[in-house]
Amino acid sequence: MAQVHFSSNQRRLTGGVAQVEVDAATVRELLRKLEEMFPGIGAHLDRTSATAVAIDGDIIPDPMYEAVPADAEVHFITPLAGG
Amino acid sequence: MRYVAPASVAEVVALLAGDPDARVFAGATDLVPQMRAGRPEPSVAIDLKRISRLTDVSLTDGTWRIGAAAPTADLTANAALAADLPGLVYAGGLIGSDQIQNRASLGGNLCNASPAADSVPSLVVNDAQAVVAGSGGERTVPVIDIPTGPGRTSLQPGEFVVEFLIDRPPPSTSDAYLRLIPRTEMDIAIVGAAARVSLDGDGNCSAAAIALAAVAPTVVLVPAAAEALIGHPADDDALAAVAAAAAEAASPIDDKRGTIAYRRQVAGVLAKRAVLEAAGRAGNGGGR
Amino acid sequence: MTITEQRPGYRYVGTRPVRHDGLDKVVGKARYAADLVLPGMLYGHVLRSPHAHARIVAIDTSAAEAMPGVRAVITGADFGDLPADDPERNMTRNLMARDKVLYEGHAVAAVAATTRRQARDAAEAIEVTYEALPHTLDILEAMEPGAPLLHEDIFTTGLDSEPSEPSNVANRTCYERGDIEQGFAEADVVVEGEFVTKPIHQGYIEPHACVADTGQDGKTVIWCSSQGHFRVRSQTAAMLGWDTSRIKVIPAEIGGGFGGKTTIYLEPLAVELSARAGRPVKMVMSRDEVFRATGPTPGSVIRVKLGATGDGRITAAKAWLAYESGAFPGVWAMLGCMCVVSPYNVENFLIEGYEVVVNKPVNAAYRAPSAPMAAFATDTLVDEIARRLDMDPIDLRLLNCPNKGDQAPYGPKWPLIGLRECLEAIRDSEHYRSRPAPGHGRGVASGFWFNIGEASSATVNLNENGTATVVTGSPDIGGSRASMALMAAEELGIDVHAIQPVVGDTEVVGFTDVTEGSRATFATGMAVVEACRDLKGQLRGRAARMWDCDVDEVEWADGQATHSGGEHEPLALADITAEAGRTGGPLGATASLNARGAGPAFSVQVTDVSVDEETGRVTVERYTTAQDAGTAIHPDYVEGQMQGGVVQGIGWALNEEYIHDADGVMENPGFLDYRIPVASDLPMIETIIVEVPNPNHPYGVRGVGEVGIVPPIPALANAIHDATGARIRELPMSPPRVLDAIMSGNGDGG
Amino acid sequence: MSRTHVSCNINGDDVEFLCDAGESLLDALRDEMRLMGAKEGCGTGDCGACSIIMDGRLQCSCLVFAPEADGATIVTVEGIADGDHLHPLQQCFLEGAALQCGVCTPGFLVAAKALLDRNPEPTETEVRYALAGNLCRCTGYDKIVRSVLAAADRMKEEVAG
Repeated sequence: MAQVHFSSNQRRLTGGVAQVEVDAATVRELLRKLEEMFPGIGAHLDRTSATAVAIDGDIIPDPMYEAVPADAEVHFITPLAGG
Repeated sequence: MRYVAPASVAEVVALLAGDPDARVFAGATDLVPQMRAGRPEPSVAIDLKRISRLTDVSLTDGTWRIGAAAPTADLTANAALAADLPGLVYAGGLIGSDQIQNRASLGGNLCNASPAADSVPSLVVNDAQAVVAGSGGERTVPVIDIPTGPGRTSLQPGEFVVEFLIDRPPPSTSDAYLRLIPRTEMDIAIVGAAARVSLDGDGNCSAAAIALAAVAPTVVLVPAAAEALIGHPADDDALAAVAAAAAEAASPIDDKRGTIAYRRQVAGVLAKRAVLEAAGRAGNGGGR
Repeated sequence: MTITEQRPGYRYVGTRPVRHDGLDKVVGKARYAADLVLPGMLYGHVLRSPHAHARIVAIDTSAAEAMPGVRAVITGADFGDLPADDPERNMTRNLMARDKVLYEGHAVAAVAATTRRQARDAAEAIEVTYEALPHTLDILEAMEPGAPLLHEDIFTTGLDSEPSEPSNVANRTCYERGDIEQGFAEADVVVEGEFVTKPIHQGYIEPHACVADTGQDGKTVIWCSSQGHFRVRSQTAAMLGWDTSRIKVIPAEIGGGFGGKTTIYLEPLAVELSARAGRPVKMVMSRDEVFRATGPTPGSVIRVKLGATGDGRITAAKAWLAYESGAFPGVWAMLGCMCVVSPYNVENFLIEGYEVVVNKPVNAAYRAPSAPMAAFATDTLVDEIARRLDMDPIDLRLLNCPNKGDQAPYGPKWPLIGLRECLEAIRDSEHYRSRPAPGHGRGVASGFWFNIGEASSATVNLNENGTATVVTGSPDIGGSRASMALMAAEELGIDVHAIQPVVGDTEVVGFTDVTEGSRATFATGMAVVEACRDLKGQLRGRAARMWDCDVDEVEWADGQATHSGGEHEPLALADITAEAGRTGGPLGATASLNARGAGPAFSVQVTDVSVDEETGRVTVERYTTAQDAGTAIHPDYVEGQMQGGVVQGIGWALNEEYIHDADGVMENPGFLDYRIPVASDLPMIETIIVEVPNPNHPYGVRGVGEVGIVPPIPALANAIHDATGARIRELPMSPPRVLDAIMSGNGDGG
Repeated sequence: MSRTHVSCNINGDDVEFLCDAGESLLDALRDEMRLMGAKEGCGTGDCGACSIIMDGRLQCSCLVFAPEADGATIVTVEGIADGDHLHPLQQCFLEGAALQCGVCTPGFLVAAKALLDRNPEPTETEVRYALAGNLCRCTGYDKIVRSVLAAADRMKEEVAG
């Protein structure tokens, strides 16, 4: 089960829930299951231009098809820019 | 725009007389940036650098003659001039980079009429005279009378500065110039201060002149600072009086480079330090 | 000096060869975009808004079109408008105003003519009728209800309830953990302050430039100065409404970027002018245009409050950050939130950030974007805690230093990071162990930057003489070609100068993201290594054919094939390439990848300053920087990145700032009054390369390009405080501001 | 408007070109002579990227009106090397990694040459002040200053040797 953590902004869509466990093989599946749990969050997180995923600390932009290892720690974060 | 490089003062006079939009230049270090910023081009740009009288630096009969178009690098390289007028030469060496100093001139620095011009306070404290040529012939004017406001001078249409005359300073006399800029180079002075000090045998100031840059529409001579000094050694009390007089004489503006309060404060500090430096050199005999 | 943690010995990696592109650059032959001349080429010129905010009522180009030499005139009406949700919409509206101008310098029209002068004169002859609108320049004022609105369609996101009215606040970001009240309750020392910074320009010496040649076949070729030519292609296509396959972008040498050349300004205009004129068009910005119309990094207002126990453990952090993004919103406040306390383990924090639009040029990335302002606040206050507790500032930072597995404030757990090693490197440095000279003040600060991976491609071709050509898609802004060659040399076992590293155009190399986020040597280097490893497999196969043996009997090491049974004399790479035609044809390999596992970067710096207490002038007397490079592939250029970042930070700290007058007109759009550091302002910048290898890169590389700019501002502020007792919380720390702080006795709070 | 005819010597070659009177020498070098080594970084004499040596004087070619060059002897970065033999400054810049993006490099090399021509043994401080008119945003100047000092040493050895 992946441990999914929500930031303060995201918690407004989870009714204040900070962390859930989800069984999902890919980020796409994870988003689908999160949407079932917290209607509306899928659209919020699915905007790939607005959200990247950190899986076990590795920040991945545009992560839709990314595999989610069992017991992974997942954070949805701002995609980074750099100079 | 046309470009001409006359070989004589007379040719320049004739060119200027026939065309109010003609303009003389030496290094163009102000002219080119002004043109790029959108100022109208002159009809004719008259290059003064091919007239030897305008670029020569010489000492004759106790008077230095400095061509108005001589690059300030030539002043820095002139050891005899630097010994006599170290403050003026140092000021010339502060104008921009080495690249700029190979073009910029005292004449340009004066006639561009920036209140922040680095060399002007030093010309003023050394009582420099400008030889001005025009269709009526040549006249000699104290440098302090030339700038009348930012970008404005007392030169009449058709006139230009040919050279500067500065008497060699007497013994036990020297000058100094200091400026405050945020970086170490390449900036316009937030404040500048020039001092010239003569010492008598007892180490008291027998004559003094203090002038400030960038604290008023034109260079400011501060007689009160000189008076505070004369008859005293350059000690803490006298220097404090100099600083107070300089701050008092400053009537600066707030702008992108500094505030009124800052400029007043620093005018005093720099005046004090310039006096100290000039007096130190004068105490070592000045340039002689 | 290099401090190395458990890294293997390498033959080429870590050496300092002369860079491959160096010779052209020292003899004046390197070709930058402005150096290109094509037959029949026209010159383009942009007309820019004199107003900070105005409605465009009408544009009359007829007089300009009738002028001598003019071949094309374009305005915003000549480009399609993108849908509101298109991510490139704001970019297109920045390149050419529609309806409204949003800042002084906003492009309104452009002209192509036979000479530069004709183009400029014609642009000035375009008559634009404006209706001036109230403008807003100040970040806090712009956040107020009733402030002049830049956009009718910005409704703040991230608030607890959806706002009903538009505003200048694009979004609110929040990061929260633990119990902040409890955290402050546990604290014995609480410090807080408000920190203010101005917009800062990247200040690359080469102005933006491009040449576009649009043919009758409807295709165009663009030569340009950019950190990412694939993005130039996609953004140009977006603005023109073209398919990307019509656009070929050839990267010229780039004269500095630092983030400022990660987006575009001129290219679609040049393409459109070229299409209309049927001739190539060159566009080169003046320095004035660079300042007025290209992206600075945001100004900011940041309020931070920190609590710590008596033994120095930070128990709570509260941060409020507002970043001004210029005329269109960016991601700057979000990035600031993610960086503001990251060099510290803090159990309880509340961080909120606001992205605010104002009537100034649209911001672009600048070297570790948003982190330096945040570090200014936090690391100044950490210094204050150290003084209150009479603790060594390095010891305090070591006590609160995150390690692998600790949770970063922005969410994920830290991978292997080198902050502790950087702190120890400074603590143990000769600089830190020696006392400051009399009258000098000393300051310390640390900084964090993420570093990023993204997509990269590389093709490596072996030539018949045993040399190699390495083609990548990463524009080289600081010596990355030499690093690519070093990694290829290490893999293939041939001399680094037998390798020619090349930056390929959009049609010769696979897609590669922008050179940004300190990613080129990390990510593109990874692609180079992968292609080289593919080639090594091929080389073993060819050797097996030459020896008529099983490929499993061939080993590859030190640039040659050896037979495991010892039955054949080893074959050097050149022996195999010479026979390539007979053993299966040319040898080449390509790798394209999304680079994962960029290693976070940390830097710790110490500086000594002297302050003229009568004038407020600060002199940087000594400076030492330690930075975790993972592995330094080419130490010269790692040091160069470290030193360059530090000096940019020094300029930002002491003298640089955008100055606007009350009408929103920039007052210092030139290098005379926008004061970047000159050589005589500085001491040598001593470097300590710390190497804590990144386990996710074949050679342990972390990016080194950005983090060096983060610590200088607080390091200098702390040093000025040490020298004078004055705490400065507003930039720049220019002589007037420093003198004011000294004279008004601004010390530590409390 | 008729154009001005200019004859001068650039990097040892006697050349002629036509220019507008108000054109900068920098533009003339680049547009008329196709010598692209000198760069425009500011156009106002503040950055030094366009540095040249004209009649022995280091100048910003952006501040020189092209007609001023008539009769002059000009050295640009393209003329610093002795044929295929690099100037010690060029060699030391390469070996000392004194360049990153390279766009300021021509100006630095020309300015450093002017310095060493007049002062063969400069101190670090003298190098820093002599190069203050040349802006570099990449390097922080450290490796540039070291490379100029190294070149001075090397030139001294060459003279001694």
